[in-house]
Amino acid sequence: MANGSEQANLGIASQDCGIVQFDGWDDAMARFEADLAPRLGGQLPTKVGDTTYQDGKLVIRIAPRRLWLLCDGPPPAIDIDPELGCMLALGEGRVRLRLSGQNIKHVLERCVVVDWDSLQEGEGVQVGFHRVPVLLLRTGPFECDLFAPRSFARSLVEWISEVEIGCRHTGP
Amino acid sequence: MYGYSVFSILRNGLSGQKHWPLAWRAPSPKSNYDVVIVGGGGHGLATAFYLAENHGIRNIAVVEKGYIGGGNVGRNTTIVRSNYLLDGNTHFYEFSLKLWENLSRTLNYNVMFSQRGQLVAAHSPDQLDGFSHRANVMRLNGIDAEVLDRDEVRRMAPYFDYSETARFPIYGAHWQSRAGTARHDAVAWGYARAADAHGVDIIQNCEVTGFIRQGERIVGVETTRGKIGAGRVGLAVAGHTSTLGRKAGLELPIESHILQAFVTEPIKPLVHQTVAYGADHFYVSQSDKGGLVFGGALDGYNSYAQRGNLGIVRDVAEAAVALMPCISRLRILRHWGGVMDMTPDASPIMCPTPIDGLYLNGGWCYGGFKATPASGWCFAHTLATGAPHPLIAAYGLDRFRTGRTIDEAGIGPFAWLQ
Amino acid sequence: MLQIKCPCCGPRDHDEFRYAGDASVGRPAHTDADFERWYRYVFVRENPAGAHREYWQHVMGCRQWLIVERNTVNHTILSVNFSRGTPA
Amino acid sequence: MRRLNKLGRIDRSQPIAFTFDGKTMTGFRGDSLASAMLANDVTIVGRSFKYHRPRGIYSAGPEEPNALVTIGTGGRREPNLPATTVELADGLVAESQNRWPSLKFDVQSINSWFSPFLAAGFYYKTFMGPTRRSWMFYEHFIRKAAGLGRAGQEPDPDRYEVRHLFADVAVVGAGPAGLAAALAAAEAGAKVVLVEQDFLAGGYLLSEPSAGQAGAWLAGMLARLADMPNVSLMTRTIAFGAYDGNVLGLLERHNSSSVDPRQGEARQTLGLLRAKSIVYCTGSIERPLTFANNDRPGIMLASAARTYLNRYGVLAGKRVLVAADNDSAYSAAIDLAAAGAQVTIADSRAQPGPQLLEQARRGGIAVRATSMIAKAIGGHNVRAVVLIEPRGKTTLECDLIGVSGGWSPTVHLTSHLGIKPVYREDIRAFVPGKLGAGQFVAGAVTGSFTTEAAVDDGHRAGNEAFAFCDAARSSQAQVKFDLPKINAKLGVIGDDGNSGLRPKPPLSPAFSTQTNEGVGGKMNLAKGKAFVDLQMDVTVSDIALAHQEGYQSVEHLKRYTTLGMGTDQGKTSNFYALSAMAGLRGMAIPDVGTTTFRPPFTPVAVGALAGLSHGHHYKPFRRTPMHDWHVSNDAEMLETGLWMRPWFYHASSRDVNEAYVAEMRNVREAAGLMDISTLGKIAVQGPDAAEFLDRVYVNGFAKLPVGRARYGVMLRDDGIVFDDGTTTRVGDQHFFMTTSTARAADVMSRLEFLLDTAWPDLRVSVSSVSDEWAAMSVAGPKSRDILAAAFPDLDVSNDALPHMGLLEGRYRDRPLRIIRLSFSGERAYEIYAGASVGKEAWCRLIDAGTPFGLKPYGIEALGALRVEKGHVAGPEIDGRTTLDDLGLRRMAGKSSGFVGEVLGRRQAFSDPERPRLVGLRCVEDGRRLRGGAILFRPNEPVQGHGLGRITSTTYSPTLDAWVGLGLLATSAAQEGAEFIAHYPLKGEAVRARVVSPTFLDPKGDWFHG
Repeated sequence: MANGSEQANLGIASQDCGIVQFDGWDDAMARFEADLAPRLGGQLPTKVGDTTYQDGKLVIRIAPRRLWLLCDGPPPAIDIDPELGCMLALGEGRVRLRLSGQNIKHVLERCVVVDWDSLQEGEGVQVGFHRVPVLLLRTGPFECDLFAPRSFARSLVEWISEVEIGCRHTGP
Repeated sequence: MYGYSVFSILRNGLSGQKHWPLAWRAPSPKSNYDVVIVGGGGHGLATAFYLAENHGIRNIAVVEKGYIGGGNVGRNTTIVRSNYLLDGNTHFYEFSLKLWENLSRTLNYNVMFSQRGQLVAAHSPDQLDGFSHRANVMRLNGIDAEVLDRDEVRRMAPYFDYSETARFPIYGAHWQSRAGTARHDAVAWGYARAADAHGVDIIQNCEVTGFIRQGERIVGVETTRGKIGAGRVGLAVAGHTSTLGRKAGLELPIESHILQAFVTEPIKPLVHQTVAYGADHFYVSQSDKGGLVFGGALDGYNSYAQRGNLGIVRDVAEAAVALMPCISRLRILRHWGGVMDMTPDASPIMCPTPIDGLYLNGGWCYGGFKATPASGWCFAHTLATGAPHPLIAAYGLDRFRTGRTIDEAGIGPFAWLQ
Repeated sequence: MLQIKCPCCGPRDHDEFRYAGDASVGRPAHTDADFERWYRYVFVRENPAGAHREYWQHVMGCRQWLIVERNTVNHTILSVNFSRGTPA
Repeated sequence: MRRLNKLGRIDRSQPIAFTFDGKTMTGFRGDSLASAMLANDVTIVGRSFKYHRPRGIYSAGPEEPNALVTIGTGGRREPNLPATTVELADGLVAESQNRWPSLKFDVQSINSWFSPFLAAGFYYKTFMGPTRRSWMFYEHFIRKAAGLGRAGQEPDPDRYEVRHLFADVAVVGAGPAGLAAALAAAEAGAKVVLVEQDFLAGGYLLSEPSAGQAGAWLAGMLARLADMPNVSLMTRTIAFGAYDGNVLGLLERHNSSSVDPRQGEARQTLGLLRAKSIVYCTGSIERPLTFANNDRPGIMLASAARTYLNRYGVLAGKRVLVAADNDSAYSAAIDLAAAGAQVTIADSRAQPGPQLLEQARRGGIAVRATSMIAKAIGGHNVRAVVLIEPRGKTTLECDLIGVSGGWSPTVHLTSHLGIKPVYREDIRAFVPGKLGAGQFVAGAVTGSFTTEAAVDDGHRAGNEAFAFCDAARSSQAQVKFDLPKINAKLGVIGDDGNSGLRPKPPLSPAFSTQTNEGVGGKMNLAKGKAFVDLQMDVTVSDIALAHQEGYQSVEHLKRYTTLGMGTDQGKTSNFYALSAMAGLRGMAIPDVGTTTFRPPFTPVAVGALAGLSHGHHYKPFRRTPMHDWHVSNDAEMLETGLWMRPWFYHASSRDVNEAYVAEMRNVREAAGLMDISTLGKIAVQGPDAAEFLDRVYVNGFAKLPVGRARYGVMLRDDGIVFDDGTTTRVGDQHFFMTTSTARAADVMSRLEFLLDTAWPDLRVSVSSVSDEWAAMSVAGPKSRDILAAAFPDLDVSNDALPHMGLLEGRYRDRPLRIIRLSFSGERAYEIYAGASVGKEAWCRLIDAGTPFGLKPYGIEALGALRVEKGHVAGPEIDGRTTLDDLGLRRMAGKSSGFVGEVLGRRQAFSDPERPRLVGLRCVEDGRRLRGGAILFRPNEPVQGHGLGRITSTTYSPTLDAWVGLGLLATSAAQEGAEFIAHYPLKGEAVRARVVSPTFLDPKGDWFHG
């Protein structure tokens, strides 16, 4: 039980994040994935929301035929055979909000419809946050990254801060 | 008809209420009527009344599967207005409003039509321009309309959020002073009683299960209480038009959707007009009993369930507090849902159908209550003469083929877009 | 809240989805110039009180268009499939 | 004082001060407001809704119809709270309601004198004349008289939150059944949320003597549950509604220890609990009895009297009459007698069981069989009671009447999803119908009223609920555990050997045994009102009148008499009303039906449902990358959709009308810079991208060369114009589409729809890139110079970057696209820079452009510039206009196959009366055009919808004239024709001439050069 505000704080850091999106064509998925996998470190995540982390490359499956490569630095140059799929750089449109703190569950349950207890570390979930689509990636027992559209990011941070005020009273 | 008046109240008060007769009889269906109206809601009952009153047709049955007034006439937020923009709607709704203004006395039943005015807030200069356009059209068609500035709105509704933190600031409002509210159940009961007095048979717990045909023509209905022959059959079963239409062989451009309504605990007078938010779906008035009655958007998916979901409840509550922060502490007593016929252009369908002997009144979307008197009036005309009343000329079923749709909101097909 | 079990995101509140109505009406081919078929596709609705095939898009999630079979009387969801690969 | 110095679950060491109607009183920690008021001898708590009769405390729970009070002061006032559910807190301020000037003397109690004329539905029968607006006059007074509490107009100062919860098994109600169900499911391994409306768990066990076996069992269960990490017990939490998908709406109350929440603390939190399965253990509610003056203070449910005694140590009366038709009330009588009251039982049954009688005798209680109350006597508190018995009438003095008409299972939540409750003749009560998948019931709600049965039932339901949500684990191990046993000694032993909660079925329907006021028109036995719905002041004779007038369906009855419409939703009145109507109609109760139970179970504050989503948090703001620049450069910001956009800049003028003209003029004379980041942007990629665009746009894109842009129009399937924008081919298989700000999300979703459902064979990927790019437009004769100065590395010459050309580059190591497009008619460029460096790019253009006269402009000027150029936008693309209407038909030159083509040729679309786009020019000096004006021919009668309307206008500094776009009947829209633009709101009628909508530079030399 946290007692008061000093313990019950939540860290929010905001940073840019490179994202490269890969889309495969419906009728060429097997070849597309076989082609792409080695270049993204080996295995590709199979289920939507799953991630792989290999060779410093974090890959998450965003949709059945869509993968995102998340990278802190400049994205690697990867060419896709147009017969198999396409790629698109999405590094500018989203802000990566890193949330951490003992209170994270209590903050999140006031932000998103996500069962934090059953979300594994390294698992991502795309969900509405104040009617804005975000990607929530659990990165630790008390940490997650929220990928939020840049135009909404400030409002969402304000919301998180507002929610966090209340959490100081209830504690985790 | 046993007259209702202050004198009859005094007389009954002194004699243990024993003189009050049945408000309407409970007859068994006859084998044949000149007109059978399917659906004992506001529209069906009003149609029966005006058929008798205006056209002298007395041999009428209204058949209702449950109890009269159990559909949308008894589930709505009771707002009556005539602020329509498009030709085809404007005069129809204004005619309806004029009938409302005399309705209690027409029916000798107090429907409590209260012309407290309707205020629709505008939250941008563009929206205010749109309201001005609408008000201009209304005025040019002889309907009262005004556009208010922010200060005028503030005098009228001091409880709106005029603060710096209001998410959607108030720029002004559309105002129709003759708009108002009515006691919804009383409308159904008043029409029923008045129709009954003209000899109309109101037959409850009588569900139509099919139609009787003679060649191509429909000549009656099959019901859970037996077959009933009819010179003409009028359908007025909004919410379930598709289901009955299908039994008759009609293919219709209608989806059924849920619209929720809410009522708070009764409080002393707070909201003196009917009020609508311009930035989202929220409209409210205060009933004479004191409860705030309000509503919002459709639940958003086809449904016949007569109950709504929590998502819209929250949306409506959010909009309510955003517009009038003092509503926050008031508590919701009940929320419920009605089944709406939604048409591709959100305007009603009222016309003779391609099937001989069958007439359709439906597709009222979420605007049926205010239309009740005019709908009954015009549908009665249509049933009596076989041809649409001029005021409903635009409400034909063929308009989707021809492109003469009446899309006030400009959203296009279908209800889930609205 | 309806709980729609997205085939790739799991059960979610329906307000994460965008609704698009009846999925049983077949869309005419884009080159089809037949008025009647387009009229029926755009306007005519079966609107059943009972099982209803309908389109939902998971806009807050994977953005896939789904075909949901749902009872319109009691809101029970009978099946959820990707629109892609589901026979009409 | 009625407070005893023993008994109860209150902490006598912690006194709590509160006030009622200004009088300071003291209660204890663990009190409800009602128990504390009773302890302080408060008998009258409020005045009734219609007749203003004095009312006291009737129950000890959320079913309370009478004891409604207003809590708090100022913005924190909350009217209509049942004192029985308010937890006592330090400094709590309570006020009685619906009385003036005082509770003891209330002017409107005169209504009682007029009551013969105020029967059900009287208002439908009068107030109709003399004029048609008379109702408005009467209504004024009726409204003032109606309503209970008063609401403030100030904003609610308190905070509410909404949170999302998950459980394997949710259990509603922490009585014996709920506790057992929770433990069973938790022992099996489920994540359990156990919800209890009270501030203590235990349900009816709390009303048992606390020192007894019930207390021990309860303590044991709570200790076990507290040790389990997978169990969350939420007290002070009401499950107010059951919704589809096994979602429960919960309302948590927080302010237990203090009246006002601390800074930042939520007063209430709405919980949305998504459970795999739910066990409803919602218990039952005791039914009242109906007799004359059955509403007098001092009359309460027998179980409530017992609760006040055993839970709160308050003996509510010293001379008590318990009237009942069942066994359960005996336990109340016995406990009250044991606490020192003189108790008489009036049992309507002829032969109460011998064991019951023996128990009563041992408790020193007189039992009168075949005895019913005819009438209560007393005004502000009951003083005596008149009983009718076979021997005749008897009057007994008493100061408390405990009534029990049996028990109604609390079926509300189980009915919320449209599952009709089912009537069981054997217990004369409704029980839940067959529930949907994953929903279970246990305990008294099922109609089995013994504590042991509740525990066993809860255990079973808990296991079943777990099995449902986790079939795999459940089949492996049906966990056995030793549920603490609760034996049959609890409460009073009835003759069947079961514990005391079981009501014996009444001998005949409740209404006929206990109704002395006219059923079927037979009045009399006793004068005085017999209430069915205490809160709404509905009497037995109101029900009879409704029946007499034909309002006989249950719903008609409810609506005509207002029965069950109060804040208690008729929790104590529904059953009686139903059985009364059944009796009047000569029907069985199930044939009469039951009303629909609607959420919420108890009232929920609107603010709690809204949570934090109000004020500026109501909807999130969308901000462009340049937002802060606009704000710090004194832009007047305006909301469009959720976006914040500069409307105009105060540097141009403080007044919008002057500002936009200045900004326009600057664009035409030098150059302007506009933030257009809000445009929708979509990447369309893939081998079939061009084919795809050919289908969605009316015009062709397949032949668009790489590096070129094209304006495109999309239709809806019904042939109405959907949206417009430009699409640029940035690669052979890669297009960059822009949409209008308003339609961005709809267009995106529509494209995905077509690909997923209609044309899955097309190899096309669409992605929203709206947020990827900061977008700005430089427009004006100096725009090229400015661009060259800002990006000296790029060749922006007319040859390298012609109109509709594309130039790609890098800016600050981010992608940069410059597309030469013009909305204003000027030479203009749209610059797309990576959003993360958008503000820098903007500033760079400002810096480079200032020497050339570059100034920012807002959307007011943008709109005006496009009107001058004759470009259609939102006011024209209003969801009702076609290609022809907007003069865009020539774009659809393709052979076939675009969305909306077929229905876009519907018959009415070529009607000669159909309005189409025209330009309009004001021809009166010193006057102006206005959007929303209606167009009539000169000398034509000014009525109706006119021949058209003005959609958009602007003052044109170039032409020094007011110009506008309009939609005007095709047959009338000849260039040169004059019309009068009527604007009745301002009483204006202004002459305007039809001209080409392209007011400036018809050949396009400006933007091509």
